[in-house]
Amino acid sequence: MLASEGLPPQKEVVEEVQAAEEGEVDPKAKKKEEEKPRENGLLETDYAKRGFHLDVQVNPDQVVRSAEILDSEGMTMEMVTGVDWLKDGQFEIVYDYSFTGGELFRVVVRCRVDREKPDVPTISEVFGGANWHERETWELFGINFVGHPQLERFLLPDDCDYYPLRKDFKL
Amino acid sequence: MGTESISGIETSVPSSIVQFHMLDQLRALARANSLWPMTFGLACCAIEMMSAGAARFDLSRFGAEVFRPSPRQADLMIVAGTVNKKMLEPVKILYDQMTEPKWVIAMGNCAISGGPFKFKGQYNVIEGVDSFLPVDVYVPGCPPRPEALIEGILELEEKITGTRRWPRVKPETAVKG
Amino acid sequence: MDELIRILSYFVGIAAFLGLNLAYLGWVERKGAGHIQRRIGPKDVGPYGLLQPLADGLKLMSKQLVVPDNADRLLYMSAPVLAMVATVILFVTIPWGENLVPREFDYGLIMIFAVASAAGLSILLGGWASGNKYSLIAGTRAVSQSVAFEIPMLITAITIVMITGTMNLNEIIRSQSGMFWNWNVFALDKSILMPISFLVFFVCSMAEINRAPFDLGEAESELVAGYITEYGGMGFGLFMMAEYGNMMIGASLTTILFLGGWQCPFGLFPGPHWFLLKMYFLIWTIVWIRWTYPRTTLWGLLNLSWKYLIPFSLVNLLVTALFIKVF
Amino acid sequence: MTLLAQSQLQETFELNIGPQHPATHGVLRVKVIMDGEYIVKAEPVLGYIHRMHEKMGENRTWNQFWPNLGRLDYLSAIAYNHGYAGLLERAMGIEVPERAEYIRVITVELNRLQSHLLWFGAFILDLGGFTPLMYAFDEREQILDLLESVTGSRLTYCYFRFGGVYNDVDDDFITGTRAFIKRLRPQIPMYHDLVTKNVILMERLVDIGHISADMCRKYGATGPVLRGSGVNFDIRKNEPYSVYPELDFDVPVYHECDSMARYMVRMDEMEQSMRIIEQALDKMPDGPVKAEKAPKILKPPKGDYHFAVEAARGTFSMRTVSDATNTSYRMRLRSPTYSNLSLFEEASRGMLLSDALAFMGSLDLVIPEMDR
Repeated sequence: MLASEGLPPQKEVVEEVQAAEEGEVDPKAKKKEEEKPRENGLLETDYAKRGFHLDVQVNPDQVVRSAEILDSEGMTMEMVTGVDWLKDGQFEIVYDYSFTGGELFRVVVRCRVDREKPDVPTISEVFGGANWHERETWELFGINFVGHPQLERFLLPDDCDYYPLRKDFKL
Repeated sequence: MGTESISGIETSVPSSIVQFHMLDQLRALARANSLWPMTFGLACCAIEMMSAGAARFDLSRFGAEVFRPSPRQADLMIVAGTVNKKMLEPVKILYDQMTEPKWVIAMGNCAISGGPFKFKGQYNVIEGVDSFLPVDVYVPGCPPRPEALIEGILELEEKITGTRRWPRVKPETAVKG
Repeated sequence: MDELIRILSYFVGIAAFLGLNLAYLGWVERKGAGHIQRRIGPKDVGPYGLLQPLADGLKLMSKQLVVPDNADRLLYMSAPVLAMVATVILFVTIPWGENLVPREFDYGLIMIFAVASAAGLSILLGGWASGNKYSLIAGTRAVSQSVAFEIPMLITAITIVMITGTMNLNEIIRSQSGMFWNWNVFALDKSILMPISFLVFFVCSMAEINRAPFDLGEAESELVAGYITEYGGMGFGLFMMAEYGNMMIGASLTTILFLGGWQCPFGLFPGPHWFLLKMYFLIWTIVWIRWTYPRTTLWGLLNLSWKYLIPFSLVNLLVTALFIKVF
Repeated sequence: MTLLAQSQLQETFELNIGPQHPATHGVLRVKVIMDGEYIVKAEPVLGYIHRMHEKMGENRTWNQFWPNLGRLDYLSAIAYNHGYAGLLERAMGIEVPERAEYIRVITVELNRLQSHLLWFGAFILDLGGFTPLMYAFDEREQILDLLESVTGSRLTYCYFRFGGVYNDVDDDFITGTRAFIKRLRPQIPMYHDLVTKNVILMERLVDIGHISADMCRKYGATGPVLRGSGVNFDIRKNEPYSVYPELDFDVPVYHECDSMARYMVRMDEMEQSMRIIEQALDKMPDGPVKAEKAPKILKPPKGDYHFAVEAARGTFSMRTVSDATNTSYRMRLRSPTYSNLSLFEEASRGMLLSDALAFMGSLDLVIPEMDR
C-alpha cells in the first residue's frame, strides 16, 4: 500500500536522521522478533496487516529527537503506551503518531528500557498531549519519564503503591 | 423483594406511649410521593437514569423528577454505575451530606456486585456498594432499563409507606392483558 | 378596633392566599415544564398531581435540619427567614382590587423597592453564611445582579410616577382606567417609548427575582445549586417559596404599573379577577421563558444592564419628560 | 498551589468541581484556581471511574472482551465494537461479508446520531436550557428502539462479531429506520430555529473556547473538536474502513475554532449520518451476515496491530500486542476524549467559570471512556 501510494516525504527525513544517528539502518529487516528483541532501526510494515506504515525502534535517548522530527513534519501524537516484556526483562514504550493533515500515514516509534531501571525521557515538551499518556504509563507500569512535569497518581487513588499492568502484578 | 411489606422505620420503633400513627403514615406518604433523587451519575446507568427522567418514561409522574444537584436537598441516592476505590470516599461524603431521611438505590450490576468488572485479581472496583452504604432497593441489569428503575422507585415507595401505589401487575395478567 | 380586625383579616387572607399560591406555583412550574418538554409532568400524586405540592411541603418540613460545620450558624438560619419575611411584607402594599388593599400607602412604590432589596441581601447572606465556595460565588453574583438591575427598574418606575404624578399604587391604577389603550403599556400619547419600557421593566423584574435566564445565583450547571447548595429541608423550602413569592410580586408590580392592575380592558367590571388574570399570565410567561432559554453569563447579564438597559431607561426618562413638558 | 506566588495566593481561591457536579457529566473532577470569576488554572483529575478495561483485555480471551467495548463509551458503543472487530479482522485476515459491513455502517451511524442527540441536549443543559434535552431524548428513544430490535440492548451494545454481526436485520428495522430518518430530518432545522439562533446561545458560544488547529495537533485532539478547528480529518475519509469509501458523504468543517464551530460540526454530522444511513439502506445487498470461515478459536499471529475508527467523539484506536495465544498480551485503548480533554488545562486559562464549563461541554465528554 505504501509503495503504491508513493512514499510520503516524512519517511526519508526520518530515515536520514536515524541513519545519521545510529549508523545502522536495517530497512530489509524481517520479522525476527521470534527469538530475541529486534534491533534498532526502521521497518516498513504492511498497512493492511498491521495498521501502520512505519515501525521505528530507537534508543531511549533518541525518543525526544524522533518526536521533534515528527512534530516538524506536522504529525500528531496519538498515544503513548508501555508493554511489559517480563521474559526479556524489559519494558517497551510505544509511541503512535499519525498524520491529520491529509494523506494517511502512521508511524510507530518504540524503544526498550531495562526493567530494573526504566528511565526514558519525556516528550511532553514536544507534544503537550503526551503529558497525560506518559503519566498514565508511569502509573500503570512504573516507567519513569525523566523530566515529566507532573509524575503523580492519575487514574488510581493517591495512596496506591502498585503498578497494575506489570505482568508480575498480583494483588 | 416485596414479599413482606416493611412500613417505615418510625412505626417499628415505638418512641413514646402516645403513637401518632395517622400522622406518621401521612408523613410517610408525603415522603414516598416526593422522592427527589440526587443528580449523581457514575457510568452507563446514569444515561438510563436520565432516560427514566426524560420524555418517554417521565419519572415526574410520581413526583420524583426533581433531580437536585446538591445532596442536602436530595432524599434518594441512586448509585448508577461502578464505584471504584478512588470514588469510594466521595460517595461516602455525598451520602453523609444528605439530610435524613434518605434512601439508597443500587442501580445496575456494578453497584450491586461489581458486575462485569469483578474478576480475580482486579485492583480498582468496589464489589457492591452495600459494603459501605445501606442499600434499600437493588435494581439489577447492565444497565437496567428505565422501567426497571421506575419499578425500583415504586418498590422503595412501598417500603416507605407499606402499601403499593396501585395493585401490582401480576405477571400472568400482564401476559393475558 | 375596626382597624385591627381589618388588618387581622387581611393577614389571614394573605397568608392563605400566599401559601396556596406559593405551593401551587411550584406545581404549575413542574406541570408546565412537563408539557413544554413533551412529557406529562406530575400526575399520579392526586388528580393531575394536585397533591404533589402538599407531599413536597410535608416532606420538606419533616426533613432533618443540618447546619454545616463551617457555616455561620445564626446567619445561616436567618437567611431563608429573612427572604420569606421580605416577600410577605411586600404583599402588604399590593392593591388587589380598588378597595382590596391591606394597607394603602401614599408611597407604596418606594416601599416595594425598599423592601425588595432585602431579597438580594438574603441571598448574599445565605450564600456567605453557608461557608461553601459555590454559595459564596452565587451570593456575590446575586448582589451585583441586583445592583445592576435595580437602577433601570427604578428609572423606568420613575417615568410612570412622572406620568401619573403619584406613588400610590392604587392611584397609579386608577389613572389607567377606561379601555385598554389607557394602560400605561399602550400609552403612546404619554411617552412614545412606553411599550419598550414595559419590556425593560419586565426583564429587570425577572433579573431581580433571579429567574432564568438570569438565574445566575442558582446556576445549576455551574454552581451546583448556588446560594441554596447547603440548604436542605425547610431552609430550601423557604428560599423556594420566597422565589415564587418574588415572582408574584414582580408580576403584580408589572401589572400595576403597565397593565392597569385591576382595571378591565374594556372598562367593565373592574376587580381583583382582572388583576389575578394579568398577574398569572405574566407568571406563566416567566415560567415559559425559564423552560425555553439558556442561561446568560454574569458578564452578559451586566453588559445587558449597564450598556443597554440603563442608557435606554435614561433616554426613556428624558423622552417622557419631554412629552410631559410639550403636550 | 505551588505554581502560584504567595502574593497571588491572596487574591485567588481554589474551587473543586466534581467528582459529583452537574456540569461534568459524570465523575470528572476539575481542580480550579480562580481569580474572582476568572480561571487561573483548571486541572482535570481523572480516575473516578477507572474500570481496568486494559487489564481485562489481558486476562479475557478475545471473545470474552466483547462486552467491555460496549461499556467503554456507552454512547457510541457500536463504533467501539467496530474498532475491536476491525482490529482482529486485520490481525487474522478475516473477510467480512458485504451485507454485514453495511449493517455495521448503519448501526454505527444510528449510534452516532443518538450520541450527538444526547450531546446536543446535555450541552444546552450545561448552558442552562433544560428543554432541548427532553426533545433530544424523545428522538433518541426512537433510535434506541430500532437498535434494540436488532442488537438486543439499549445502551451497552455487544453486537458485532469477528467476521460479521451477531444478528441479521429484518424488514421492520429497515422500514423503521427509513421512517425514523424521515421523522428526524425536519427536526434538525427546527432545533436550529429554536436553539441555534437564540441570542443568548450565540453570546455564550461564539468566540468562546478558542482552540487552534496547532493546539489540536499537539494534544492529539480528534473528531468534531479537530474539525471545528478547521482541519478536515475524519477517519472515515482519511483512513477508510468498512464500506465508507462506497458511500457519499461530506465531512463538515468549520474554521472558527470556537464552541459554536464544534456545535455546528456535530449538528451537521447528524445530517451526514442520515445521508449515510439512507445510502447504506439502498445499497445493502443480500447475503450472509457472518463470515463462514471465521475461526472459533482466535490466535492472531505475533506482533502489533492497530486499528482506528471514527467514533462519535473522535478517533478511537485500538492497539494490541498479540503473542499468538487466545488472549491479548497488551491491549491499549486510545479514547478520543482523553486527548480532547487534555487541552482543557491550556485552553481554559483566563476564561470565565461559566464559559469554561460551556467549553467543557462542547468537548463532549464521556468519562468512563476517558478513564477506561
